[in-house]
Amino acid sequence: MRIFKLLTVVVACFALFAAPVFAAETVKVGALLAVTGPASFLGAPEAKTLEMLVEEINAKGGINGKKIELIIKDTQASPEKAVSFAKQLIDEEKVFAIIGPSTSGETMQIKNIAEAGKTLLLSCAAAEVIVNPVAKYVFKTPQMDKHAVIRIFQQMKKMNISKIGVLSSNTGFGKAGKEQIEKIAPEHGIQILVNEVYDKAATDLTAEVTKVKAANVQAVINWSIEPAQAIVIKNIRQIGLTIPVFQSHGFGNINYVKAAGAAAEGVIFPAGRLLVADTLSDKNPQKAVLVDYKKKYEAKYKEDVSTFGGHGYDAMMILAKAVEKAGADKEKVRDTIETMKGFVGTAGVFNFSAEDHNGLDLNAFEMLTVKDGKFVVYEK
Amino acid sequence: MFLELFFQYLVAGLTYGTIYAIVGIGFNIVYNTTGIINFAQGEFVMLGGMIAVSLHSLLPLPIAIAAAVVLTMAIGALIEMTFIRWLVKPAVLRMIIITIGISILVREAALHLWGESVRSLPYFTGNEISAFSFGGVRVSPQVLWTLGICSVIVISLNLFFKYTMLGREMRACASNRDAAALCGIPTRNMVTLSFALAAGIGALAGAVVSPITQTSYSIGTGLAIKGFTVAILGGLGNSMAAVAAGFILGILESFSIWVMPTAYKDAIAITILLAMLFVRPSGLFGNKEAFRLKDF
Amino acid sequence: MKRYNHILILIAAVAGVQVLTAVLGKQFYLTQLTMTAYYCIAIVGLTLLMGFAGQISLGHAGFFAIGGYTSAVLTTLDLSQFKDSSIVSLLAKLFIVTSRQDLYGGQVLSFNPWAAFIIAIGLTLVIAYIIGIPVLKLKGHYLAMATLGFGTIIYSIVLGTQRFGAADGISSVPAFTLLPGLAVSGNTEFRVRNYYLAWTLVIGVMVLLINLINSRVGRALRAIHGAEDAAGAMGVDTARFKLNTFILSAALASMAGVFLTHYNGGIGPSEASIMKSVRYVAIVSVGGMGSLWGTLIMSTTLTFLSLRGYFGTFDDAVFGAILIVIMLFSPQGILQFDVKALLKKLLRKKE
Amino acid sequence: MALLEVNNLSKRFGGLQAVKDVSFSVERGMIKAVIGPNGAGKTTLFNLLSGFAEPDTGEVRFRDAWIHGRGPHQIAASGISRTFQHIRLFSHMTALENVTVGRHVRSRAGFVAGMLSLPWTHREEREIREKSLNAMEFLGIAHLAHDEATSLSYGQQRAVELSRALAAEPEMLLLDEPAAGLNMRETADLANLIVRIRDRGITVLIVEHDMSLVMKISDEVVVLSYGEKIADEKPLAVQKDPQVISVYLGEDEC
Amino acid sequence: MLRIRNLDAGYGSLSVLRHISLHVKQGEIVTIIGANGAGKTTLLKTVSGLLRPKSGEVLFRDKDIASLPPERIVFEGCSLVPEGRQVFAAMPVRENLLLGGYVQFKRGRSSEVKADLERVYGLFPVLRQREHQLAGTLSGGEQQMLAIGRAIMSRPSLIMLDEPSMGLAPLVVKGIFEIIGKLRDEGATVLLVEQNARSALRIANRGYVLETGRIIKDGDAADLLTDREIQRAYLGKDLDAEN
Repeated sequence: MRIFKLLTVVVACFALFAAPVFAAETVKVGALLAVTGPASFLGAPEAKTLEMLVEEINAKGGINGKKIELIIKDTQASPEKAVSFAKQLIDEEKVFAIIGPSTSGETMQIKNIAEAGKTLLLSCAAAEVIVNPVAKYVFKTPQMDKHAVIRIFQQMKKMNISKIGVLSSNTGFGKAGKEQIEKIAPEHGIQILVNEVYDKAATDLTAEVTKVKAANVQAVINWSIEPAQAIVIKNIRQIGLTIPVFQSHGFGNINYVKAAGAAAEGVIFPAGRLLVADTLSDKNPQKAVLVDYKKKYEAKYKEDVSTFGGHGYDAMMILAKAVEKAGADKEKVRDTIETMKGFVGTAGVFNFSAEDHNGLDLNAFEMLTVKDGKFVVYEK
Repeated sequence: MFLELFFQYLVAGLTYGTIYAIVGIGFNIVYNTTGIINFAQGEFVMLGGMIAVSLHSLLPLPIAIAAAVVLTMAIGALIEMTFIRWLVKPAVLRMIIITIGISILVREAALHLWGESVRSLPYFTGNEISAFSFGGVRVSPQVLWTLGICSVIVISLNLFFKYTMLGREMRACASNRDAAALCGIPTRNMVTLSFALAAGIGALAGAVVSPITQTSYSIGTGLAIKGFTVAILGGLGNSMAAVAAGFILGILESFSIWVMPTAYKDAIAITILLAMLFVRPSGLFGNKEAFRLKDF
Repeated sequence: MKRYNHILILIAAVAGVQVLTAVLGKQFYLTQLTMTAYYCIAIVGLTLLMGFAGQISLGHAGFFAIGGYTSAVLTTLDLSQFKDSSIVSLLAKLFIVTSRQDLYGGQVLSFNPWAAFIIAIGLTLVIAYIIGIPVLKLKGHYLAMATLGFGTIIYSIVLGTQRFGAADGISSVPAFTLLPGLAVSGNTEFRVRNYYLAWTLVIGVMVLLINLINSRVGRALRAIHGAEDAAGAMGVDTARFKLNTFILSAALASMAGVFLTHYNGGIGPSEASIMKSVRYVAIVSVGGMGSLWGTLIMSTTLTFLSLRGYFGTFDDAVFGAILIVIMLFSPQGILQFDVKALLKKLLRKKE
Repeated sequence: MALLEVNNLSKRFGGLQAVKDVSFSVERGMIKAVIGPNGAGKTTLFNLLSGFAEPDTGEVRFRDAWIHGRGPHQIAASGISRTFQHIRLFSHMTALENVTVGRHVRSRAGFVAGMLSLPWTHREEREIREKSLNAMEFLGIAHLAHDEATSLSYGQQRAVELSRALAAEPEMLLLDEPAAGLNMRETADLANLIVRIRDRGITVLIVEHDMSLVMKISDEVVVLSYGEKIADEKPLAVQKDPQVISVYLGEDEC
Repeated sequence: MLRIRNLDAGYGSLSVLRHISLHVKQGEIVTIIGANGAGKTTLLKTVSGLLRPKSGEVLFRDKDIASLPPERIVFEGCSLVPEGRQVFAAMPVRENLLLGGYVQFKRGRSSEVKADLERVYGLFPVLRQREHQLAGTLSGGEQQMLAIGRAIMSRPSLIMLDEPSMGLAPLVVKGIFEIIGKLRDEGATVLLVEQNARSALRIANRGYVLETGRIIKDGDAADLLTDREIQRAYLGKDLDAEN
């Protein structure tokens, strides 16, 4: 009876894994992050940031004396895992709140689950659908794509650009941006002549940019969050397109600038101020927070800080602040967040309300550009 | 304008094609001596790029690439010796699964070693925005480098397999392991050698294309799938055919973008290729005669 | 009957686990076990194709996705604005299209999950038939490539189409009410019911497949696997048998896709990805190609552990390592794993 | 009317004319042999007859139906069974299971009936088993029924293959070099066996090298050379045919 | 030249050869006859290293080669023409032969390989005609010649042939045996495994009879040819008498 023996072993294994965890008086925070897999450039810095923050908070004695217990689940950016882990965190770990997921697709898959489980969800993904329609327990910390698009269009107006080409990657980020661009463009008198989606893992995009070139546009917007966006701008310049190139806030990672080298020069994009923290005037309300986070992160992990880690930072800090204020009561914390005003985070100044579970406005974005391989504020 | 566009798409297709072709060749080398489709071939490309980038911070570019190639060859040989050498007549599917396992392990090791960020070597000549212009059609110098190195690889491989004793020995192993052993050929070493060779070519490719494609721990899988497709479509065992099939796939993809939404690029290219495969089941350029004589 | 002995053990195990979790107060395990069950259906179906008909398919996630996506699209498609068109009102009369309330209180007029399920399976059958005829003429690596290509096409379509939610996939898929009081839904209060439902399906599929492999058809399939031309010479219509098996296993994958999508309340493009297909093939291999039970055990174990997230960021690495270890030391699958023989072999080598 | 009639059959592989304009017929109840030097096209001819290759031109009529261009399974269903030059048993199956596959054409349970395990399929299975065991008994290998087929000795494997072909209760049996790899003693046994098979009313067409076997049992012999038929006569006449001797037999054989 | 003592061999747990002892002297043709499944091919596989013996020793020129891999054994000068020819099907005839010369090449005598090639072409003129044809497209007889030619290319001091007549037409078989005779005349030592006992014994000096893994008889070929028991079992002399 080989099968029977094996079954016994398997069951025994399960029992072992299932050993109960007796937690002390802690605040359990779950995190669903794409630490590995195709969206690891989002999830990995987010996870690192959360670990750093929790360590710091706990070292200070926790929030109101309660330590934070952080449970990070690596979803590898696949929705079915996000679903499974979300249920696990809610039903089983009975977490206080969930931070993440990193991608919009995953967030949308578990939005209902968090809602049904009455568990706070602080998403680190960008898409507007996450908070529109508003779900009672679902918040998000990254800026609105809508606002980024508006900032870009406003800039275009200044530059007298009306005919554009749009490229976006086939990820949730790309999709969300593309939809906003399509929706908002007419209001700003912008005409989209080419609108193409490329593969997130593309290795060369000469053909795609050739299509843009053929359409005789005045500017290009590229909306993506993966490394391929560095390839896009290289290819644009290589085939001799000299028109202005706009990127999304997904460009907020100095690695992409390094990868694109000379091609990154002059790219215009909206972003949070984290990337230009050092150059901000001391009057800027965000400066202290940004510099502090940047310094700590870069000292601890010996790598450049990125805006994505910042989304994790904001989520954790908002949660911590609300818990500090309202105590470890889910409902009260939720209400506190919903009414939180003037919270200074890396992405901007958050002003939540019952209708707005993002709390950021147009001002969260600054138009940046790349000069000599560095991010600087775009001034024109 | 039409002609210019045509050639610009063609250039794009050639760029894609070279990358696919060079991976496809690696598949063929291992297949030729062992009958194994080595799905870890994409990982060799990744390792070549990653190691070269890492070494480049210490060494000049050509030396860094050479060292990366040698190191990857050693890794390839090591993988063969650890996982494959001692298996007695393994079934095809078993080998496919083992190489998939190896590819996953290598990828995960790379993730934990290098992290998730992308890197790339500098352009060999010029920089990210330089390009040669041929009557309005613009080509990045790195594309020419890649094309050139790909041709050198293909030509030297062909010469190697056709005219050197070692190449002939490797082909003999591919044709009939036992018979090769009975001719006094150390068959196991040939297999190790073929893994090292495939790894070396993959690594060289990985280093050369990295300025174009960039490289990160996860780049191998996608390339392996494309390389496998190309190797099969060309007709397994024929490196020249893999190159041709690579260009066909690249050009199909690029021209499909011209007329269709780019999101369906893969679907269109693969559909056309499958249709070709159904018409010619031995691959586009597979020698029908040799195909019949081979034992699958 | 002897052939059902293992089924009895499985039934006992399914009930036992449920009772155990209830006693221990750890019923949350049932969530992942339910999801696991659906993946098992797809994988067991693939075992029939690979282990018995001897045909590899590196595109099976494609069929899973066809099922899941078709059902998801049809049940979330809001037809309210076409309410008055004659087709929609006819469909509504036939209960193919029904009205329901969505999460935010709005009325949605969309396909009845039953109708969507039937359409999904029907579509899968048609696609599998059309694809199967040319693809199954290929052999070995060429067959692997062609099925891989099929998978790529499906993935590319899913990912590139707005209607399918592109990269985000489709969420807010409603529950699938099979019978009054029995709905496929991720809702916690239905957890135990769904667990039994899912595993009943697995058991049902196992019974059908065990019957099949012990029948004339199963014998013919094994004959095809053993020596295809000899099977042909014995009167086995090899092309038709391979095709039917392909279609059957595609339908099982598709069915799994439909159910899991309703259970999870959504589906994403990663379900259609090549890596998913590769994972299915790998599980079938390590379970032992010719063993439905081996693959069932392997897929239950691996999928469950993965869905529980036990290996954290090493999930893929552990999976890869398991593949290698089993294929190196026990190529006939986990059930044939013989520790004693292995030790003996290792010891002898040292001498 | 002859049981099998072959008219002007031709097949070309690339540059090689494997079978050229071959015609012959096989009467019901006879043993007919096809001989010829290696590469003469015997195996190709066999493959054409059993549906493994499609003829370029020419016709094959079996009983009342044209069977050229049909698939192997259709030809098998019409009542022709064959064996292979290199034994092709189904691996990982017992000898009995191998033989039961031979009953495939005489049974009908399909996917649905199989999955549902309908009662009549059990009756059918019983019958399949009985008839298969009968076939094995006829060849004297019933005691090997539960051994793994591919682990049997060479001669036993030949017997399993033959009983598999017989289990289909064919009207005609095609034997492709059945004596290859047998010693003289075993060959003699085989000769007896083929005669016994014929006596059961099964027409036999045999491709063979072993002249002693061919001459002893066959009623008529077709000689092929380079794809063409050069003789179609009684064995004794063939032995004396100067053309046959020059291309095939050699001067002093036996 | 070759001396086998108490050799046991088989596949996995299956034992095929039991306590085989035999020897081959310089310059003679020794044949091993026996029914199918008696273990003849296993014996040659074991000697040539394709199969590892379970116990016993294989001395080739007084050196124990029992544990060497096949490629080393070829270097020792012991070459096998395997059953079923096993030519490199997808390679041309000439390359097949050159690969046979690999051993010479490695011994540093690549200059002699050309001459050896000529010698093989001399023995088998048909191979010269088909020099550039893919080996797999040759007829069975031609492939057998190629396989023998390939083995000769390594300048073996002992050449082992496994069923050279299998599946060949009588006329071709005759040709093959003529060539084996020619090899002997040129001074080669031959170990021949044959189904076709009569032809084999006619050409051989001595013979061994193998039955179910054991040697049951040995002696001069001429004696074996007239041995009544052997005649009955392997030569089919009483074929007609029985019926």
